Amino acid sequence: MLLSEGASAGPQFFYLVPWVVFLPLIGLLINVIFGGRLSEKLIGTIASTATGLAFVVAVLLAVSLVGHPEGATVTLADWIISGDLQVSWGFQVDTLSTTMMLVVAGVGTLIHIYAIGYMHDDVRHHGDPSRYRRFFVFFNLFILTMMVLVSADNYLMLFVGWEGVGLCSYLLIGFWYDKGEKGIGNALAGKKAFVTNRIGDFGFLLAAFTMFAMFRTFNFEDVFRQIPEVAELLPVGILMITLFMLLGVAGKSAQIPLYVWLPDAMAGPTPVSALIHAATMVTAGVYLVARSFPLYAVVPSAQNTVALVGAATALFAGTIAVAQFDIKKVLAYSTISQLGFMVAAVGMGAVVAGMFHLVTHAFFKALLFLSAGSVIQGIERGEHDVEHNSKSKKSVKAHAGQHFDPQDMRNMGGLRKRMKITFWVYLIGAIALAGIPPLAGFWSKDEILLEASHLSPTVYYLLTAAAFLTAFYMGRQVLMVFFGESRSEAAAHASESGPVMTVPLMILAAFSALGGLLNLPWTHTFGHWLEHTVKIEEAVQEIALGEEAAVKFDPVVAGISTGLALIAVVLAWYVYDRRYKRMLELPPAKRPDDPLRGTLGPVFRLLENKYWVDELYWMVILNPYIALSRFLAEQVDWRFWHDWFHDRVITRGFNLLARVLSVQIDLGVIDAIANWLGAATQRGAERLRQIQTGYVRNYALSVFLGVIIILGYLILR
Amino acid sequence: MNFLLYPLTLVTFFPLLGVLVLLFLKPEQKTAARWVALITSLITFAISIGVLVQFNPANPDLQLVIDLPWIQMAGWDISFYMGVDGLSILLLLLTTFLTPISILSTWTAVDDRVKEFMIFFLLLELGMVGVFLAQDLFLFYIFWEFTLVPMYFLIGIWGGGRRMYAAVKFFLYTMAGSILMLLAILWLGIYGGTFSVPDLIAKGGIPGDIQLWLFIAFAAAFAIKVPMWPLHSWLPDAHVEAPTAGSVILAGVLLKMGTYGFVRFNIPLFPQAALQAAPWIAALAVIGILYGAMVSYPQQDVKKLVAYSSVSHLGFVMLGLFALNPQGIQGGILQMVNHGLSTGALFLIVGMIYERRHTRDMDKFGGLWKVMPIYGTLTLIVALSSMGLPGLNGFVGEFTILLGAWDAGQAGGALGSYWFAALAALGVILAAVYMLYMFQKLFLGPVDKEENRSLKDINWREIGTLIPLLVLIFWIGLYPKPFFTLMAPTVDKLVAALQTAALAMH
Amino acid sequence: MTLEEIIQSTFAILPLVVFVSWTVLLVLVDIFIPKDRKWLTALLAALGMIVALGFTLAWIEQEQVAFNGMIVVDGFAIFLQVVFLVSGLVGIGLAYDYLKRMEIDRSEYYILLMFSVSGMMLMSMVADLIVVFLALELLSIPLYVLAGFARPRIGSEEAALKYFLLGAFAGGFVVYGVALVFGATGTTALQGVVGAISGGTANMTLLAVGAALILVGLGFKVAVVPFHMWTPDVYEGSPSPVTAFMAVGAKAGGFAALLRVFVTAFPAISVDMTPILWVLAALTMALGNIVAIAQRNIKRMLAYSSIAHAGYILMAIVPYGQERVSTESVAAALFYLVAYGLTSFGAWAVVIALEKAENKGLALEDYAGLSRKHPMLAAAMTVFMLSLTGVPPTLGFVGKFYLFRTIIDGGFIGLALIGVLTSLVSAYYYLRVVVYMYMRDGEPQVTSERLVNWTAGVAAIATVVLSIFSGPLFYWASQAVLQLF
Amino acid sequence: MVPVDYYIGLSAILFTIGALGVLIRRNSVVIFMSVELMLNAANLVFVAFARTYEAVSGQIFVFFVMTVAAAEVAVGLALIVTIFHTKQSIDVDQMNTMKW
Amino acid sequence: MTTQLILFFSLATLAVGTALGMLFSANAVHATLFLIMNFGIVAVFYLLLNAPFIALAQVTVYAGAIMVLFLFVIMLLGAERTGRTPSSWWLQPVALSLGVILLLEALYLVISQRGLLPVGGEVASTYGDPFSVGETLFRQYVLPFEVTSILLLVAMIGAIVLSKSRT
Repeated sequence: MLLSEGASAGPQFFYLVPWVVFLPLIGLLINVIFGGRLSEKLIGTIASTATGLAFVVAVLLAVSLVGHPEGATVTLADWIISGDLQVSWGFQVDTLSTTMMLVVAGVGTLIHIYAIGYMHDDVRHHGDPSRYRRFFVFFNLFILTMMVLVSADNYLMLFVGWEGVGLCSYLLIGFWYDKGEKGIGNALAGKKAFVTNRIGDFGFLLAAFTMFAMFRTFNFEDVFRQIPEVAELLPVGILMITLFMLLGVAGKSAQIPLYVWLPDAMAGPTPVSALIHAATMVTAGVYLVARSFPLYAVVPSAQNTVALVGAATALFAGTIAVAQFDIKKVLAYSTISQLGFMVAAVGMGAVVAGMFHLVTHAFFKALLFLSAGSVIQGIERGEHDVEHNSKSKKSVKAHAGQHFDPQDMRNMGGLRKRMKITFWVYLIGAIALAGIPPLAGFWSKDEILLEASHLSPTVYYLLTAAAFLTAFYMGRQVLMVFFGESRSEAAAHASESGPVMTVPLMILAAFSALGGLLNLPWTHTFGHWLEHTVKIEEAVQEIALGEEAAVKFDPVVAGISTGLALIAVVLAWYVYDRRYKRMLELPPAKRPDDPLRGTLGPVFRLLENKYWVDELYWMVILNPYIALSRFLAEQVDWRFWHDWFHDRVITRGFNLLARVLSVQIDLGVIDAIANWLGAATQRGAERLRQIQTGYVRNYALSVFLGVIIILGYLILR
Repeated sequence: MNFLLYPLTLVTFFPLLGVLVLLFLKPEQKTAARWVALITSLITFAISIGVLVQFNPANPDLQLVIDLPWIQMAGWDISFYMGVDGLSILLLLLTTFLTPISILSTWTAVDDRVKEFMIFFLLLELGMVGVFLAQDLFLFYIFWEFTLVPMYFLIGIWGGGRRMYAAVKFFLYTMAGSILMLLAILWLGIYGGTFSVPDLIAKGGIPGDIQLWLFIAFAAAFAIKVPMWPLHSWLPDAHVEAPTAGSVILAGVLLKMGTYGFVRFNIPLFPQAALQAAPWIAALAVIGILYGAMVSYPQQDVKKLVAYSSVSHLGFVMLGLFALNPQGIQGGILQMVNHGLSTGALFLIVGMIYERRHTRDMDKFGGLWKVMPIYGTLTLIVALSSMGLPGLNGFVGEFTILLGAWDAGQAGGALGSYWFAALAALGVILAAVYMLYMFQKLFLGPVDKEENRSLKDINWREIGTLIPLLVLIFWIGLYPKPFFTLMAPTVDKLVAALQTAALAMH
Repeated sequence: MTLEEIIQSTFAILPLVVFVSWTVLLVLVDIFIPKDRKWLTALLAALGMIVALGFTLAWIEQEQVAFNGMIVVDGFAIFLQVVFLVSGLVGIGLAYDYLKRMEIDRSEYYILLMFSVSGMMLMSMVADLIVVFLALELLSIPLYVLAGFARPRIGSEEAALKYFLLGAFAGGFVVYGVALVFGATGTTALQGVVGAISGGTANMTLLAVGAALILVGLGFKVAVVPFHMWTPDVYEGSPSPVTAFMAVGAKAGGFAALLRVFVTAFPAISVDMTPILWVLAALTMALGNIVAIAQRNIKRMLAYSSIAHAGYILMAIVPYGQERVSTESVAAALFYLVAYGLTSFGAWAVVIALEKAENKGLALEDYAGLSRKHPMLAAAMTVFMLSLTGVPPTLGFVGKFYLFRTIIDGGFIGLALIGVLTSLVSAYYYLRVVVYMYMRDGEPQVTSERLVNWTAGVAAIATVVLSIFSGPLFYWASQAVLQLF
Repeated sequence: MVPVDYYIGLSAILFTIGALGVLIRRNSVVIFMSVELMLNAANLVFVAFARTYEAVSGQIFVFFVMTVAAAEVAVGLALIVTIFHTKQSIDVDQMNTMKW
Repeated sequence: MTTQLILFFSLATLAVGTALGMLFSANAVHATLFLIMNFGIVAVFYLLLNAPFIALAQVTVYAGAIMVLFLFVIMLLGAERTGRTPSSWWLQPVALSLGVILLLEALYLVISQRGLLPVGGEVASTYGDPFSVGETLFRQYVLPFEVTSILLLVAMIGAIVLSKSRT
């Protein structure tokens, strides 16, 4: 095994760590500058190579860590130096960060390669050649920022990556920025993701401020070193930090209440969903909590909160996933749910379990998304075939008339035969996700459940329920997509994707199947690997590393979870195979699109509409905000402040004053008033016509008045 | 004249040379006028680089000082006193840097009365540089008011539909503030027998209540210029109506004169008043941040959106300055530069599209990224910089400011409450809302307006105006250390003086 | 007074004597100058001014009392005489072509102008209230005639009559005031008044009333609210060069008397006078500036502007009772007079350049588009408008700076505040002129006349340059007033 | 010997009447005459105080005032005549060509 | 004493009466005649105040020459009366009431200063005679005297300018 304990000394490549950032940068720059003249394949190759090389660097770092598990920090340059705020561009090489690098670069490379094929097809279908370059530039940018995130040796640099990946997410969700609902839907989804993430970042920022106020540094090591003193002095401060940070985690890792962006993020191309919104970026929150474990370790209430948030999210998202029809949406909610598992794990302190699940999840969820992408393109190809090869023009028109959604599972079915490789890899991924032994998901999920069963019953129950749902909706999905009869023309004409896509799928399938080997309960390789980094007081460390009281494997826990998963699969088979077939006998008009719709009734609608959380947010937050800002802008600032106050009160007031005063010089006003009075009291109607002023005498009168007043002053003084 | 050979006088008055040359050009020689102005401003920039080279960052005091007696009377003296220190060096460079860029941006946009335009522009540069270098209150006031005149013309002659209204409003608003400052300056001159700022600071000892009054009088001038909420009503008008280059300079430099005034005069001259006023100013700043961001969002006119965003951004600057600690002040100064770069660039960008389509209504656009990919990408970077994305300049400034403000929120800090920083940090979210909204309205979505289909992407000249800004945007974002180094000693000295004042108060 | 004394005294006021003699001779010579060569008269008049200017400058070191204490020659007087003579020169320069253009070309213009200048010069040297009255009349009577010089244009005649009647009316107050001062102290000599006060023989109430009445009369001449109402009408109706001369020369003459009389003779009653002056100055600044906003005719606008500026200068007299400040405040007033005069002349030159017969070309609209057709003229006008507003770098700003400084030094922060606020208001209407010139399109008709252009150009350059190198002027003004005390 | 304040009182009355004449009469000649009355009132004060102080200078002042009045009359009446030629009226109330 | 006072009061009454007559007579000629009478009465006061020279000048120059000039102009222009149309009908009452206020102020001042003003005693017999006046005028007041000469010259030129017909 690669990560064997044996070697105590070995080659040291720590100095290479900046290259995990620079390599994607180079790839990106090449494509930006010369990309216009390069061919599609070359662009993709450059980008993939850059990522692949970054992976090589990560491997070298891992190799070095075998011999020098204490790791190293490589400081590249100073960044912000202001007063006692000293932040540098520093890279941390330790087992935790290297794990992340490996996952990011490894999965990333595979997805890059896959994307060469996928995006080629995309280009064919959407017809904009420059997109290809843009896609890979953004993809490399993502790897770059993600690497910054995971390799930072301080919170601020981590934040750079943190927001950077958010940016890439924004860009890639809105990649087809002129598509989506009303042509703007995708762009809106991107904006939603960014802004929601910003809310999380707001929490992160506050955490950073508090941290600086208490520790005067952002450096991981320096912060952790001071924890004991600070915890004694001001535990509330650390609680504030951790809770603020939780807000950031909720944003990035799509936890309640900020998870809403992730399902919409599926608007991006599928490789994006796989890489960013499943495997890597969304796990940044998990990484952050794992990284900040020493902080969380001293405030148990924060830990509880995190764990509960994670567990609740896991169950909540799981329920929604049951009632979705979009193939990617199901996976998206599944991702949210699985992220809940991880967050709950690291929240409880089970860092290894959480990280372990992070890694395996990266494998199988990436696999699932990519396969889904393959399915979608298969369907699209099928649709394309139907459109172009159909002899009857009429049918094409009829077909084009209604919107065809290649991602809707209700349009699929029976693909098992038409897309064999995709089917098999998908199946592996699904089993892994469902947590059925001996695939990777089982081991990692089981470890989390095991820890939960010891540490927090509530979390355990929630997660178990979520695990059950996981198996169920995955079963549902596989059955709806691959089994049964084709439910649309396109599905019937779907075809398998090319090797550039299927080969990465197969590799990922292998990892998904075997990933469990990383941290079998009996060897705990991964745990030992991480223990060099997660260094804290003994008692806590045991929990973190999953070594508590020799609990290595609990057959009861494993049995329950496996059993539930199997039941769920069977249930899914019953509902979506048996009952579905019976349903088909109904006339099409009365036929429900989902067998469960009838059974669950309003509950299904509730789930299908995601508990109307989006609508709730619109009602409670967004619409009031928009209304308020409109009110401020149009009424307060413009009408009142600008037009009324400035233009009317000040400007017009002055003009009026000027006019009144100059009229009074004429004394015409007094004249008019006097005449008016005269007219009112006497028969002065004629007099009104005779308004005429004797200027000279009025002027003299003014002088006279002045004299009288001055004399009066002198007398009365 | 030896007088003109001092580096600081040279950099201040060099544009006059260009003005002289321009005066001899015929109105028809438009291209020549453009070149003369561009070259003059470039040389001025080069001179300011020379100033930077001679500047010793480790020295907290005024450097390259020139102090010549000017008007000497019994009981008061006015001197031609210029100097540069950590507070002003960056702003000096920003000014000389943005001027050639602005001039370049007018190459095709301004075709009417080019000669006059360039004359006013160079005069404006003279005034702005003078403001940042003057160390004598009289001299400062002259430059301060002088900048009004060319800007007034730039808006009024080359502006948009309601340009006259906007120009007069700009003039009157700014003047309204500065006349109060004039009184305060006169009072100080009588009190100290001199108008030299360092001498007045050294003399100190202004009684507390009077300090507060003087502080308010100075603050009135600067707050209008900044503009701080609720004195910002002139800004949208001025920005919307001003020609592109005018907006760039207005946002990039003129507004900074206000914030600079605070840090150069209000804080060191009236430290006790500054300490007392800090929470109030910070409260206004925070309101400005949130208000500006919220009001930006529903705007239809891109320029107005950017204008209101300035209110928000300068709120950050003010918050930082009145955190009265090193991070806050340094962040504030850096953010002045950042705002100059980002908002300047945004105005350039708006100008480019306006030149093509003659509208700034966001509803008239959509999907431009497809038509103008380079333009779209550059806009995106600038927008991100403006909303404070880490790795770009805006973040460095905003983060240090907020950090400073949070620090000042601790017991014993200048602000005394964490709420300032916390609420201000909300502005970071709101910035994303309006900036992304703008980007979406302009660039994303389908190209559904026929007029937009045939738009040409930006040309090399236009790229050339943006590239220097982008370089700095990245530079400050990734390696701001040199910028902090330039100002750190001066700021530290200022903070130390404040601490002394705070001790004296208790 | 012996012959010797008379000769000595005459020598002391030689500049004035030379000037008056020149003028009287010119009256004779003019008769023999043929009609078509009246330019000679103008030239001779200008020459007379220049000669007198030369004498005046040569007399700059003089300091003596002459004619039994009727006259005092000092720096203050010399300073003002220079101002008067220069404004006289400008009055000739501006009028020369204008008179021809308006077909009112008569050589008496120059002679009357010279008499008026001599009245002003006398005014600057007064040391006796009798002479104040006489100088005032010598200054005014030619102006009455000059105001009506454009007859039979009805506006001009009306202006003359209004000016005359009201001037005589105000003159009545001056005389009565002088009479009361005489009654209170038994003398009309300024030093005698001071002596009577310090000797304790003076009746202070009567003195205060007398001083107040003198203030009214002189306030009328310099157009202080509420004695200002004639100004817009007269300024509008009179031929523009006369207006320009009135706006600067007559105003300076009135202030010369005010400053001299109050600072020399009445410091003892400053307790009574300062509040009155305070209120008058405030009212004048406020009303002048605010009402000017409503004006669409440039001559009326400038008339109100001149009222407002009278308020600013009057402000300098407010602290005249404080020994510490008054020196400087009088110097500030002198400085401000120069600043105002220079700027004002320039502005009037531009007005003259645009004026057409029959009172055309005086509306603000007639200035639209000036910057395109005559950029230099527009630029000059801009400088003047900025200077009148008090925006640096113009002399108007430096003047205000100096002025406000002394006011604040005197402790009148409220008054200074009113001063700056009203100058903000003034920006509004001054800028409107600039708006028209630069930002609106139009076809302005300009008569290009060399003397007028030169006046505008020189004034513009001087307004800017002197503001930057204002040290010597500062110095001169502050030295000039030293002997006043 | 009549006390000087009697004279002052009388002169004040005359002065006021003169000033009122300026205010309420419309005939410019009469207005002008009212001004003369004001001057006369002032002269009375001069002479009275001259008597009190036994200073001839007060009388001299009266002399000057008279001369000035004569000069003013010359100019003023010429003006009135001129304007009468133009307007066929000497009513000051009709002189309002110029207003704000 | 009493004789003088009686004389003073009767003359004063006459003076005020003639002044009021001038003020209120609608005919300008009447007004002029009233004013001439008034000037004559004032000349008597001058005599009472030991100012014979001034009194004489008052009668000859002022009442005689100047007022005749007025009369002459009025007759010449035929402008005895101005139109009857009342203008600004409020002006008269306002002006009159202001006049009353001024009068009250003045009288208050005079009364408040009673006894504070210097009391003149007997004067030298030469006081106010033409010789002493001339002596003072040409010695002490030589400059003002010269100024008046110029003033008259100016007035003359002015009058010519104003009345000379345009050529």
